[in-house]
Amino acid sequence: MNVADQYFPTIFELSEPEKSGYQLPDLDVPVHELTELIPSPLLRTKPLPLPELTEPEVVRHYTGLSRRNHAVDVGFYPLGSCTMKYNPKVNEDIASLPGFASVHPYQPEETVQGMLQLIHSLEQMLCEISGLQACTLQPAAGAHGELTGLFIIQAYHKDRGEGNERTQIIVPDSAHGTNPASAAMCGYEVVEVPSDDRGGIDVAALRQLVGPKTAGLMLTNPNTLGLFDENTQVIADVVHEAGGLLYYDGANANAILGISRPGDMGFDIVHFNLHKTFSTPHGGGGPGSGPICVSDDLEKFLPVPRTICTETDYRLKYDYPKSIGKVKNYYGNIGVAVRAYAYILSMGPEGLRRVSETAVLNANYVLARLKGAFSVPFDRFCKHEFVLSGKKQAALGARTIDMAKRMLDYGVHAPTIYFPLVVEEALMVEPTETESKRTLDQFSEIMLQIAKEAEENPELLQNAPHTTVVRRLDETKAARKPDVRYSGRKSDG
Amino acid sequence: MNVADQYFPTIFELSEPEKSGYQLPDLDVPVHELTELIPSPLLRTKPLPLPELTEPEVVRHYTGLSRRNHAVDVGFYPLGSCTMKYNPKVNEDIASLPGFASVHPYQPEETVQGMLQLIHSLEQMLCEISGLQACTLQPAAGAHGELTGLFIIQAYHKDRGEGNERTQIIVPDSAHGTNPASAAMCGYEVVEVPSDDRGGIDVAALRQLVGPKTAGLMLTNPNTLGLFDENTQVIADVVHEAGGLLYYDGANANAILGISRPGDMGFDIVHFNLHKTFSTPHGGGGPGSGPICVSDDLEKFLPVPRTICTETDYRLKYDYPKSIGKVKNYYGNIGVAVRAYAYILSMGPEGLRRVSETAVLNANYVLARLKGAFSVPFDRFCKHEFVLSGKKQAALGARTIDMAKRMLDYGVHAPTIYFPLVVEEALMVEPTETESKRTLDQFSEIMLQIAKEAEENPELLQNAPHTTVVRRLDETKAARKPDVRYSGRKSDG
Amino acid sequence: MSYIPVTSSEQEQMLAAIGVGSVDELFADIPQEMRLNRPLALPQAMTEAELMRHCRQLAGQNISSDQIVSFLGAGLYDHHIPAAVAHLVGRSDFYTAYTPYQAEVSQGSLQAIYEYQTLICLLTGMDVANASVYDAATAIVEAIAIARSVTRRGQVIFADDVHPDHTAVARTYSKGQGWRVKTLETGGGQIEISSLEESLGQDTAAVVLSQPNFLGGIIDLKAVADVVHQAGALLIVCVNPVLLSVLASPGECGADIVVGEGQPLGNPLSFGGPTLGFFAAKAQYLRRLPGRIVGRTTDCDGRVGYVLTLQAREQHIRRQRASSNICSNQALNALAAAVYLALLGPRGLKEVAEHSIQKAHYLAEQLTQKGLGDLALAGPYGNEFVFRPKADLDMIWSNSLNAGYLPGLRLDQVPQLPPSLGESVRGGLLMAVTEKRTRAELDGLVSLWEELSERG
Amino acid sequence: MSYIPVTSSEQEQMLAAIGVGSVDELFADIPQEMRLNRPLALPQAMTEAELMRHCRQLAGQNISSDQIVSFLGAGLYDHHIPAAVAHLVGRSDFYTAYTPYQAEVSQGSLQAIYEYQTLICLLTGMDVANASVYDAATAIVEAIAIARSVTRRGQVIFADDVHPDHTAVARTYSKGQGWRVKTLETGGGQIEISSLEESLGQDTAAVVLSQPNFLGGIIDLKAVADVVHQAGALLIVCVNPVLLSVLASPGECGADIVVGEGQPLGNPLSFGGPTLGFFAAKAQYLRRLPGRIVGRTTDCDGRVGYVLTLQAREQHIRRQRASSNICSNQALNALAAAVYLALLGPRGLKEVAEHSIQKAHYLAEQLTQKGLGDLALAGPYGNEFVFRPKADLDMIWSNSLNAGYLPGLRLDQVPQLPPSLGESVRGGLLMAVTEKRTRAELDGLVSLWEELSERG
Ligand SMILES: Cc1ncc(COP(=O)(O)O)c(C=O)c1O
Ligand SMILES: Cc1ncc(COP(=O)(O)O)c(C=O)c1O
Repeated sequence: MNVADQYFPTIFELSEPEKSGYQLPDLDVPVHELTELIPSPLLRTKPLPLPELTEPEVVRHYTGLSRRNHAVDVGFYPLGSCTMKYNPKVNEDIASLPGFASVHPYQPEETVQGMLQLIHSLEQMLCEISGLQACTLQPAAGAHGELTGLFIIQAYHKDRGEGNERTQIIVPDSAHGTNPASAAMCGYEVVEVPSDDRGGIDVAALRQLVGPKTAGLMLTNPNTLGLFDENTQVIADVVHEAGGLLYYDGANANAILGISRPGDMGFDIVHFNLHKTFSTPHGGGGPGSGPICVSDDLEKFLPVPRTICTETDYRLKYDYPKSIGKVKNYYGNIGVAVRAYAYILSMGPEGLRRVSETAVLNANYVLARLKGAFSVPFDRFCKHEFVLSGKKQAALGARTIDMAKRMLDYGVHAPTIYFPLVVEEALMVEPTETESKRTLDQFSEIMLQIAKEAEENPELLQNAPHTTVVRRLDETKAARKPDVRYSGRKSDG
Repeated sequence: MNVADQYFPTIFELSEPEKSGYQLPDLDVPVHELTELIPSPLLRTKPLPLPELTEPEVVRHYTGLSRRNHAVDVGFYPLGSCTMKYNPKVNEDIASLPGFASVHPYQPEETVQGMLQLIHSLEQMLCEISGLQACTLQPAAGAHGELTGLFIIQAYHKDRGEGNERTQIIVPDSAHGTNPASAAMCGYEVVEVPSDDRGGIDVAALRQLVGPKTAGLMLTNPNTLGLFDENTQVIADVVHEAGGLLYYDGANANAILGISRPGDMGFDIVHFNLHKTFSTPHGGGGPGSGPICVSDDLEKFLPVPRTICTETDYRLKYDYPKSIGKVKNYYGNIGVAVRAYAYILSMGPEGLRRVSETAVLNANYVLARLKGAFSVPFDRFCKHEFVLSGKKQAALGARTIDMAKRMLDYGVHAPTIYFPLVVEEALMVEPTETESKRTLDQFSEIMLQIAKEAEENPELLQNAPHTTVVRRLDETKAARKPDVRYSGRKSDG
Repeated sequence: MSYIPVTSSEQEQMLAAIGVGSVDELFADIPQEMRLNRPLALPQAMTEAELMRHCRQLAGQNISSDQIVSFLGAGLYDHHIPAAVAHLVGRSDFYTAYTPYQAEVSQGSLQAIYEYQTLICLLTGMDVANASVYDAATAIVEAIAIARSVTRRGQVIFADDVHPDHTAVARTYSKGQGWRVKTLETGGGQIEISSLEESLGQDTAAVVLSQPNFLGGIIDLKAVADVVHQAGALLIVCVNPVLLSVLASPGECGADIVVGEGQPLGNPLSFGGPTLGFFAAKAQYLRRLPGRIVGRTTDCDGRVGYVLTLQAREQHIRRQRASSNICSNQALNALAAAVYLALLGPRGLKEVAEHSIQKAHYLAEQLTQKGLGDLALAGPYGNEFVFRPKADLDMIWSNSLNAGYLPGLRLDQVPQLPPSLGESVRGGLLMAVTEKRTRAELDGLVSLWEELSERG
Repeated sequence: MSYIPVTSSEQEQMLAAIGVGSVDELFADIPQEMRLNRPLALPQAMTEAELMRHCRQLAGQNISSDQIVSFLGAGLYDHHIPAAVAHLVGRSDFYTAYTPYQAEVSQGSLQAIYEYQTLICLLTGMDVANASVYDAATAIVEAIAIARSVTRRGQVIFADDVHPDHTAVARTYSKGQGWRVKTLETGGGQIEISSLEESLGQDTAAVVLSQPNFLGGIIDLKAVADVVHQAGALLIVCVNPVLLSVLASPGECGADIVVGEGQPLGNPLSFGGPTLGFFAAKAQYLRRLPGRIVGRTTDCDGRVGYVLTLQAREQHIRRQRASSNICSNQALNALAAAVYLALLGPRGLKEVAEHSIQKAHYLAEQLTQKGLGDLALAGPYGNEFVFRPKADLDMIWSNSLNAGYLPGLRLDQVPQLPPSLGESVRGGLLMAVTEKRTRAELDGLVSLWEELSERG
């Protein structure tokens, strides 16, 4: 009998009629029958079938669930492309100050001057970091930033009278899935450009692809292989000469803070993932925040409202006739922005540079330690992350998924796997700068141990994980017979 | 390789020179050499050998440690005599309001009127609950309350000119260890009175023991067997007639809120454990708070300062010539008192009564379910807790300690064991009112299962626990060769 | 640097292991022209204490909802959030986790999302729900994407009383994605079946309605669904989740996709974000849902467990053919919503709705009975209504603010309010009341306004 | 009732299982005369929202240290507490645990205490430490108990510059326990060896000193220990733990038992409690220590683990022969202290001490150089000193408060200040400065006082 073996009941199974974890004071105004206020056909007839629990039960349920999670505060989380860095505690405290957390977006501007100042300052700081000229915090995440950027690209071409011709967005084959998905969502045709043997864009192929249909190119730089594209300048020139715009997916900005700026590389639009580079927590999947910065030329297309600083105060301004409009309710995920603002202030210019230097140092160190045991698709220094191929081990019967699951037994999270698609059996490792050498060494040793296990006992890996609260889960079954809401069956999965 | 098997390094082993998780702004005043300010012989010569870590490392260390704990928020915690009830979250929020948490005890009274009002109100509420007339929040915990009460008993007798004669405190053999320890600490001779076959004080024996030497009697009621002493009235009369005072150890007050009051039972002094009955968290061992309430006659002996309410405001008053003086710095564990105050207000009079009714219901329910399998020393309805004897199982080779350890495998905390001393192989179970029937049923089934295991496979219990992060620890070794501070040896215990 | 644990001597060792002499060498692939050869022009680093002081000061320049008696709603509502919500959502085991890609060490997040999905289904009366999208507005455009792909049609009818921000977002997307928004005029009242029928056409992919509408009015959905379906379109309804505890569920009413703003369920206002968009649909659209979905399955030993499922819909697998580009969502806000619902239960949520509704009606009655103005709309409403004061709005507004009241949303200052709607509510204040408002506060506002109208 | 999860129908089932008809029957053993036959006269239950509102209002009637520039110290200091402390101590896995009686499921608390004990040893330069006692005052009386039992003597010498609360507590205990307090007059300055020698007698069990003393003065401990030991007594020193980062460690100086108030290590002021008393001693006293001690051991498989150890000293085993009656201690405050020390490390703690000291000296210099008064004592001090303003104290006091300064502790209002000490500091203000005070704040106070003295 193992605690780990115990079924962890759903909240629905803990329900008991009559219970509640909440109480209201007696209603102190004269009461009408609800049907006097709202015609009964509009009213609910059946009782709402929510679970009924008291506060102690709810607290124990969610506390118990939380302990069934890995997290940055619990252990190493080298998930490539996700920048799982430490989330400073003071930023959480700041974001929960009532003056930030309990403020309504429609309050009169004079009652939210601190908030507007913060937004305006953060926008300016992001401009400085990106090397671009104007910023909006409205997009809710990276993918949303991409979409917003693409709307702007559309608006730009339309404004120049080329709206109908420029129908293609070029995306490298190593790109994150959101890039082509955003382009498609925006009605663009997605044109894929292959990688060259240095892991960058194949410039010759790119030259073939650009033309009057080219609306723009989306690039992550360093790209998802963790490599800075050595031809960035050429690529920018080729696209610009063809009349396209350059979009910078800033998911990997943790490699370049204070070192190189997308604007200086030639990009026209940049999104940042505040929930990666700027240390805001991922929340188990969100919320994120994906502000975008654009060049002077594109400023007029930014979503409204914009936050402006007049001589006397801060204001929200809607009057931008060429704006693409709104992409989100209200003004964006401001609570996330507050944390990023605090982070930038706590790091300062030197600190941010040290972030990137250390992120890159850490990644190269782990790469150097693992090189011998795993296949390395591109033999270059990486930036803040690197991609290994598990093909050697796969040939022995231990696929990347098996190695990933085995890592869980050792108490670390697995790297991102099977991405980017251009690398066979990919393992994408991003240590971040907030990990100590000690942790990097431990991780390296675990990886080397697993490589050894793959040689000596691949079944051990195929059957991993062995020590987690559940063992390897049947994803095929989950997808084939989807059970996506609890329907009263106890524990038969 | 199991995560649970991994050695969890001490914070000292994570240290690396140069690191720090803290930064100060540059010093903005003119700086002197420290030796100019403080003569160098008074200064430290060797560097302070504290560990050096960054914030992410510290956070991960303590987060990891926390997940190696059982706790009320994690699971059932039926530790008898400890009243491990749920600790409402709102009370934590209230206690951390800066107006409570960041207030200095020596601030001028006009700057802490809210604090003083809270203290005064809580004292009054505790008086009402105890049925006594005056209260102090100064004692830091139950044992400290006992000591304070005993100082008052001393002062009382001295004031009546009997200070030298009354040298004995009577304590039942079922009493908690703090009772005799407090009495001894106060210079009293401890006289033990045996229990009778109903689990109460043997009144005949008591009559023999009282006399001119009797300073007082300390009683927990319901006592540590979870039984209300049916002879309370007689006991009170006997002690009072002999000139002694009656002290009520309120550790078990969770059984009597709004139902019966120690003052009405005849007690002269009561302490409450706010960290038991009044829902303040135990903090892994403390802080607690042990306010005492006393009768009119004894009020003049209470520690100073006392919080008084004048016509216009609240004040701290020191001028009580007969006061025993101070028992603690400042005014007590006020942060704990704030939570208890919030708790009483959130429960109200009916709520508090329901607390005790349900605590007693829950205990009797579990007792009823377990009666068949375990030996029950006193066949009576219990109050908020009950004591089983594991002697049947011990005879089979599974001692109470073995059963307790086995419970850990099932994810519940063990009851208090080997206490009270009057019951062989005691198991003292206190469910509290904040547990659901579902949890009580699960616990009962676990206990029954263990009773079965004791019959079928006592070794399983002797070797328990099997699934915890460490297995049964060697306490003898710990006591024989005490290692009470880390001295650099890595993992050789 | 307190967040960077690599010391200089470790750095040396690491460089040696890598085989370079300096960190700079690792950046050799970034051409010199692209380097920033100066420090970033940002404020110098602040210590924690300085930062806290600075941010406290900024926060202090905002009036929070604890400091003012607020009647602002318009999509986000100042309900009481039980203390336990922040304590649980604030466990870093939850908030410092990423998307649960490695299911075996993410059962906490996964089970919590599975339960959240179920709660949303129960609340909306729908069959399936996803793990959240950014907000109500983007939920609507995601719903429209489904409708467009199901119907292969290109026009979407928006009632003019849908939240103007939602409609504005939809317009942005429609331009980018090449579909058309058509406005259905309601004047803020019920959907007239005849005009709905007129609007519906061969190319109508969906009809988007709001329940209650932006002006607080409660509309009769049941009448609508059949008409929409007969025209071959989908009915998309954007709902206030708290009011669903008293209103007929949109599922019952025949909606195909139900979305909404989840903020009222235990999430702070946060100046408008992060909140969450919830997304529920009929079972047949499961494989078209945007974003993440958690499913229940078993492990190799038969234990129940949870995984991200149906990922073939998502961008990281399907790329340009994905059902949406969404990747990060609003997981932590969804968790807060789940905890909130678990704490309140059916009775608690119903009481919140009823108290809010009763108090709103009390306020409206008081204001009108005292002759201070009238309600702009005649139909039934929930906890929000449009009041047209007799007295000068500017005067009332500034005096109320000074007296510690934020009396609602001035509709004359809402950008992008559809003209058809603007007409009927000219000079109106959109006033929301939650269970937090006490009778004393309501009476206080009424007497203040009485005083002001006597004076002015 | 949101904290009581037993429903009425479950109650029925449970009563049936017990075999009674009502809950009341379970209370049959409480005689009718002892029953309370009315509801408790307490305020009616408040809901969470009402409670929060009420408590916010009470809290709002206190001026917190964020709202005023405070120079109050006198044993408790307003140092900056890193945000991470509250986050970690606020994990309910820690704070809702009891004393770690079942070691195997309490390794978190146990290891944390073991580390805390080690940190206290390192800080004080002593061999062993316990898991905490209530506060510095009770730590002193516990130390005295050891000294009395080791020496079998009955008199204890207290320097008159020990914190008056500590001395007051000792007097209470001494009366109860039958030992005698003798005062050593210092006038707030150094311990004069000759007068110490005179005081020491055949019956002196211990000498209790404070470093720094109550008036902020730093004393020379080294000179003292030998004299005390020669007289066969123990030296007990009560220290400020933050200043130990710059001062010679009491262990080095020959102290036998070192105690102190742990609040300055990461614990909030909390109106004086809960804080913690730390307790460290020479190795030979290990088995006499009061309260809990955690030891490191191994499990049956050889894994390292931690347990409560040497419990034979404690009341639940030894009862009236226990080394102390203490049971609950201040575990969570000790945890906060450990987290604080782990975050700051040696450099951080030293900087906190140095900044506090430098700023205190700057303030003292400014005040004296501007001719606003003088320091009452000539000796070295740390971050606290007694300033005697030339101007009228009442006038300065009330004006400073009005201007947002809490200028320190008025020594004329300290109850129980020993007369020998009172004399030398008559009319003085005990002013403490921490690293939190900025130069602008210090200068602000100085200019305010300049203004006042010009005016008055
Ligand atoms: C390279 C890249 N681009 C875009 C995204 C999408 O960002 P978000 O999840 O914030 O939408 C990610 C997220 O993992 C990414 O790694
Ligand atoms: C019956 C009884 N009395 C006294 C105490 C001592 O209380 P404290 O730990 O608060 O000092 C306890 C604590 O367990 C107890 O159970």
